[in-house]
Amino acid sequence: MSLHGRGPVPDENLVQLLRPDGTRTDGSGYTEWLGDIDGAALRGLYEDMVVVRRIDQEATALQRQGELALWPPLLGQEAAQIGSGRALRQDDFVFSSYRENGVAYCRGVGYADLLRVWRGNAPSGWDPYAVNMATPQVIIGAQTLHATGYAMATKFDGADAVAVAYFGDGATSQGDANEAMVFAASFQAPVVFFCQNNQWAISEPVRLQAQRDIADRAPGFGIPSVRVDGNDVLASLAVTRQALDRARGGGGPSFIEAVTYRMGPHTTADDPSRYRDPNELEDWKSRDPIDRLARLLKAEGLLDEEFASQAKDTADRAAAELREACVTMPEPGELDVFDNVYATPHTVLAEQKEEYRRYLASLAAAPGGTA
Amino acid sequence: MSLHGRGPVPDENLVQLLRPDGTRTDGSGYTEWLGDIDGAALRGLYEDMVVVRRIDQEATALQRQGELALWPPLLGQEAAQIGSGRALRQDDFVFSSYRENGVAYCRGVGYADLLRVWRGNAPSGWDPYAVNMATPQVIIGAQTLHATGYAMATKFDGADAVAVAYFGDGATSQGDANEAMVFAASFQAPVVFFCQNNQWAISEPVRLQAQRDIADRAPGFGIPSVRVDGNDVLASLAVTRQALDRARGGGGPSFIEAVTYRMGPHTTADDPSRYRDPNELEDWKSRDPIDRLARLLKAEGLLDEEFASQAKDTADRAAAELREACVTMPEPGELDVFDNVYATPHTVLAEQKEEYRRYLASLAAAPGGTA
Amino acid sequence: MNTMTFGRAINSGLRRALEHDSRVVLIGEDIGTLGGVFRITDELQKDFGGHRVIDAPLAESAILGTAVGMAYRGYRPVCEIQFDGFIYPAFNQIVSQVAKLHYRTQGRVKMPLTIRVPFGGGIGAAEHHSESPEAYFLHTSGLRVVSASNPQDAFLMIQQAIACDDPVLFFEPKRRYHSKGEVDEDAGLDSYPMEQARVEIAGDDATLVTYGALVQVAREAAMAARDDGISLEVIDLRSLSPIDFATVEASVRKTGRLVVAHEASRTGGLGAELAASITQRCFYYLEHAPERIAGFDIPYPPAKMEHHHLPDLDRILDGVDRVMGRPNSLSGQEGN
Amino acid sequence: MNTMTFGRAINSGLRRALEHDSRVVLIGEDIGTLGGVFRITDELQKDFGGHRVIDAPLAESAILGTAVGMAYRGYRPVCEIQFDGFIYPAFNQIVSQVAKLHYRTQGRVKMPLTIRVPFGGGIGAAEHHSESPEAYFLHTSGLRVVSASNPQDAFLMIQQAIACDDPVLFFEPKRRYHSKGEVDEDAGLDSYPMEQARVEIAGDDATLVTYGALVQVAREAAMAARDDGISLEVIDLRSLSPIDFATVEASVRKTGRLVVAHEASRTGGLGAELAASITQRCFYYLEHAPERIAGFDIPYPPAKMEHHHLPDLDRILDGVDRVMGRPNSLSGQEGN
Ligand SMILES: Cc1ncc(C[n+]2csc(CCOP(=O)(O)OP(=O)(O)O)c2C)c(N)n1
Ligand SMILES: Cc1ncc(C[n+]2csc(CCOP(=O)(O)OP(=O)(O)O)c2C)c(N)n1
Ligand SMILES: [Mg+2]
Ligand SMILES: [Mg+2]
Repeated sequence: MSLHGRGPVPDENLVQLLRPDGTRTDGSGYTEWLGDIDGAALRGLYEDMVVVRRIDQEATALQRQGELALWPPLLGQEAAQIGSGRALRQDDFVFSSYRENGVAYCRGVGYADLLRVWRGNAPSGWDPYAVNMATPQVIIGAQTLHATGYAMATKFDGADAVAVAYFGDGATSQGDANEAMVFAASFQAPVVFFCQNNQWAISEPVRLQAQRDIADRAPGFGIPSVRVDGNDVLASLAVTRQALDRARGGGGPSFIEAVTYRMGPHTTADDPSRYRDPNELEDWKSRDPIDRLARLLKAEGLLDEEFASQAKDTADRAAAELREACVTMPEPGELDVFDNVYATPHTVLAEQKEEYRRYLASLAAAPGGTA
Repeated sequence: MSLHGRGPVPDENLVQLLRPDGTRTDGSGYTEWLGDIDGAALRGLYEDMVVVRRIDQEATALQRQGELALWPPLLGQEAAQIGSGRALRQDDFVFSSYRENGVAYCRGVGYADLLRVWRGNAPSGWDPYAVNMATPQVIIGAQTLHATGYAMATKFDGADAVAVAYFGDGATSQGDANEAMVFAASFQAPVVFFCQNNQWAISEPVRLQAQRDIADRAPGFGIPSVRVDGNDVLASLAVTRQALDRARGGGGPSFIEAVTYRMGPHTTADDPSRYRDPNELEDWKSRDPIDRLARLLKAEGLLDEEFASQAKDTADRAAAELREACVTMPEPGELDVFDNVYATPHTVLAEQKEEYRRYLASLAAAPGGTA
Repeated sequence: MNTMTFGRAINSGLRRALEHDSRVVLIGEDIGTLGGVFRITDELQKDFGGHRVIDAPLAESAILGTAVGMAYRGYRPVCEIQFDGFIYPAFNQIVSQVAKLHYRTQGRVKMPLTIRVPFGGGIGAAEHHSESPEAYFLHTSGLRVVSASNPQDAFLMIQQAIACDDPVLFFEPKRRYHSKGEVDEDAGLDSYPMEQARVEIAGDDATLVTYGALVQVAREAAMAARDDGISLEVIDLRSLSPIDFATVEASVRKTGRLVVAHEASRTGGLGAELAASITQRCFYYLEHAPERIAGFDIPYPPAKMEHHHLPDLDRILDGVDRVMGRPNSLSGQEGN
Repeated sequence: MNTMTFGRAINSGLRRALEHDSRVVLIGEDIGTLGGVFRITDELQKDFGGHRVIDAPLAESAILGTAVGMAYRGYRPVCEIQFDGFIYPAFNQIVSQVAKLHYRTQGRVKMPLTIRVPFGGGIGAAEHHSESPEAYFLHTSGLRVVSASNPQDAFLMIQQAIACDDPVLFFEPKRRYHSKGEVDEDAGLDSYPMEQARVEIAGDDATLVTYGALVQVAREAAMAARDDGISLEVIDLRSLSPIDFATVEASVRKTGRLVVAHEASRTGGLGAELAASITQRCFYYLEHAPERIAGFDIPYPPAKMEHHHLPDLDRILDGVDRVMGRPNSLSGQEGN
């Protein structure tokens, strides 16, 4: 018995500005959003992608070496993340899942901050208000509502900042992601739903979650949507800019499905060979987001050896800094677990902390004590 | 500041077979589903509607008289419920909310069983397997998943029965209702989602829940949908038959939005004058589902005095039986609260029951004891 | 001093909070035009506008989840859950987000949410309309849980909950909404801390602890016991998380006996925590094991049967008899 | 007898259940081709087909809600929740539907669901992957809650849970998935009832009760205590709802002292219920107040800090010292 339908088809109805071979398309109306993207900007996007891929690889290596407990690689999703991430204004606010380290990089998150949580040293990495990005959300779909609420509040304030929710194809099955669309539409909230359809939710192919293009879901809620080639950094940038602009202008929410591919495992704890045809990965390699932009840059004479090695150096330096930040990260203190549970004093917890302090002290005092 | 959008428009894109003035439309392809609906069948539908309205009024009266704790009137929704309810086959299975007493009537639920829960005598009214209808669901949206799961199981069994989920416009905002569509589509489950858009969720107008027609939501999930005039019993019957047929034939789930109107309060505890323009009710009175069919019957010479008074008598008899069933309903026993919490013996609860039995006995034994 | 109902006192407290801080927003189902199914938010939308008092689409997870997003932006959302039994769709957002965000962000993001929940039974309601889910939340670290038992407390505590930088579950004993009492609307927010229990009636023989709707029953029990020669100390717990152990401890050290009463099912309810903690804290003072008078371990029963589930005066007095070692339902001969 | 891991024993028990009853279906995220993130359902989809072992879309409420629908049609669904922290989206369906449907329908509709939940910490995992949510469910009437601590129990208890006509929360101590033990695969389902606790180690001086992953730690504690001249009776609770009070009572009447340990936060945890109930049942036998050694009232902390939250050998022994009245962390002089 076949339990499931055929599912959506990756290649159809995509906004694409750059073909896999690096040539430009006519842009079907979206090029107007890229008027300022000159050679330097193209090089910038290229360098960004090279750097985040390098960071990602280094983090994966750090995990393999036991320096990180876990890492969720973004390999293959650089264009979706850099394209959208670079479209944001400083005062926009991002609510993401765990995989948006490329977006975090665009927001200016520091290397130690990026790793803190994956090393297990802290419950999260950075100050959300310093970079206007919430720390990673692990509960699938939950952050879509946070973004919507933030956007509602932005509208109450009369501000023109936009909230952006990042989530995966799997997340579209969660009630929360759908309720977020209901609320966003009802309150015409300035929020952009950015779904990276990387074809997989751990071992589950997207056809389990969706019988039609994911982008087709939003219009039924009254939210305009677009399906973009998520391996095309220019198209990702353009559609995000359009959606942000709509939101800023009072046009309400938008939904973007960025069609891309998770080239690595779900996390370093996952083994995709158990469930995934290796040919699929090979197929998608030909659509690699970095190679694609490299081809364009080459064709336009922008990828000379000097720039190529400069980009590589920048990436290597970033990787080195990342590693350094990781291995030198200070260990948490032994009573830190009690901090920040509450913002205001809490009698019962204070008592527990004091008891534990005395307990640790008694251990240390005991013959052979170590604490 | 206007917080919300305009919302959907009740009158657009409706499948309608019977106009408010009682004349037939060309049926836009749906009349094929009504080949067997001859004069006798039309009279049957009419009588059904008259009876359920009468039952509904009697139950409302019983509540006003203190015989019921609460009652959720269906006034105005008779066509949607009788039309869809009469489309069902005996082995189809219904999962409804609290307002589908017209559907329950079609399923053959007895009068005492209909009232039991609203009188507060029992946690629910009837044996779901005796009538193939679950007892009312109060948690908004929850039953949409039950219907979907039941339909999945039906498919596992290779049976051609269909599960039908009834719910309101408000329920479409709940995560559960959306997840139900995801699962139904993914498993191509033989389930029909029947949404009675009665324009209100307690005091909230449908435009708070939906920015487009509710029927527009389902296609994005890969589920075909139709918007039907829910005050037109023939159209409601036809579209439901079509959806059931599709499900039986392996065509998977369908979604029906029946556009109707809650002419009464949300429940007997509600006072709609606090939030609803009385003119709206007047408007909808002109679209009354029973009057409409009466006009057709009259035009076709089927509503003579004899039949009219026969229908009225049947309804009055039903009301009398309902009242009798209500006021003679046996009171629950004093230890009944402990029954059926578990299907198998439970030591702790058995102990509590025994303690409470002793407690009641001690009360009765005490000077002035009453238990 | 004004005499007003419990419901009106909350309304008045909410109004104060809305006036006092423009970052306070109310969100919930039917709270706007209708003023809530219990009219607790009556007139507030009219007076403060639709973006301060927000009618939300019918989805509790989204009500809480969007409130979290608003809190991220500095707002102080007050979410109304229409009835106790409808809080569960929001459980995920409450437990994994609301309760944890301050910890997760190492104190950078505050979650000054208030979650108003009409709770408890005794009103002859339909299924899911009479539950007492407080134990789920007092077991959830990162949340505070309170419950007022009288109009004055309701008026102040709702404002304190909203002013608190931590998330607060505010349980409103719905069967007391129409009870009247004196309310000093000039009382300052610091006049009695939200976290402090209150000795309602002083006594020497046994300590009776409860909260919410049962406080009134406990007062009646104290009267009845007095006629029987027993001096009960009645404590209104007010804060269920954290529990004000100091106040209960002081009482039990004096009386040596503890009865705790609540409507929620007995197993794993607040009474278990209180009994266990007080036993641990006052073991050598206890003359008798603490007794719990609670709802049974059953789903909340239908209206006509709820009096067989809810602790009432007689059941509480039976518990008092037990800790006093007097004849009671479990001792000796049965009635018939 | 075969030696196998805990995880393998569950797999084997699931296989038995699938073979034995065609109405048993497994549903969850990634349980099919992948065999689950912990490989507990390894090979089962291959052997029983995609409609017996169902990869569900990513939505826990729907997994439970559709399972309810399947149960309506006579199926016995076994739902896998991928990690403890992901059960909350399904809370509404579990508490308001799964737990209540048998009661609501006056026994006409059975809910023989099993909800498998890998739970607990100690594996250095990310947020939401180490929680111990059992107290929420043992406070929920209508549910049964069990937890196995060794491969033999895991093998039998998963089958007993599936065979039970009531809904059962089956908590799997994930940090024991790789522990090995002897499993008699010929043991009958009635060889040891699911609801019965087990005295793991007999002793006279104090009773140490726990469940799940901590049973092993408790055994180690008993060894260590023995070296110290203390004879601990160790009880593996196995069933958390209902609790087998008879077994614990018998032990405490003998020892006069109770220590209960669990990973879940202390306030409102199972320890509170056990301490309160045992105090009530054995008050005159108790030499000391029951002690609870539990996780603190904090969100589950990050990997590098979890050893400051999880009860371990030393903390349990400190609790034993407390009930024994021996020098302990809270008595007398501090270390430094
Ligand atoms: C509520 C919840 N259920 C299950 C999980 C376990 N889980 C973590 S990631 C994941 C798959 C997510 O897939 P998708 O949304 O496509 O994002 P991707 O990982 O592909 O970026 C699952 C099931 C979770 N984190 N939260
Ligand atoms: C989860 C949940 N939240 C809130 C409620 C309270 N409530 C009962 S009916 C209702 C409105 C339902 O509206 P709709 O779905 O349109 O159905 P209708 O009553 O119009 O038939 C609400 C909010 C509930 N029963 N369940
Ligand atoms: Mg994905
Ligand atoms: Mg409605």
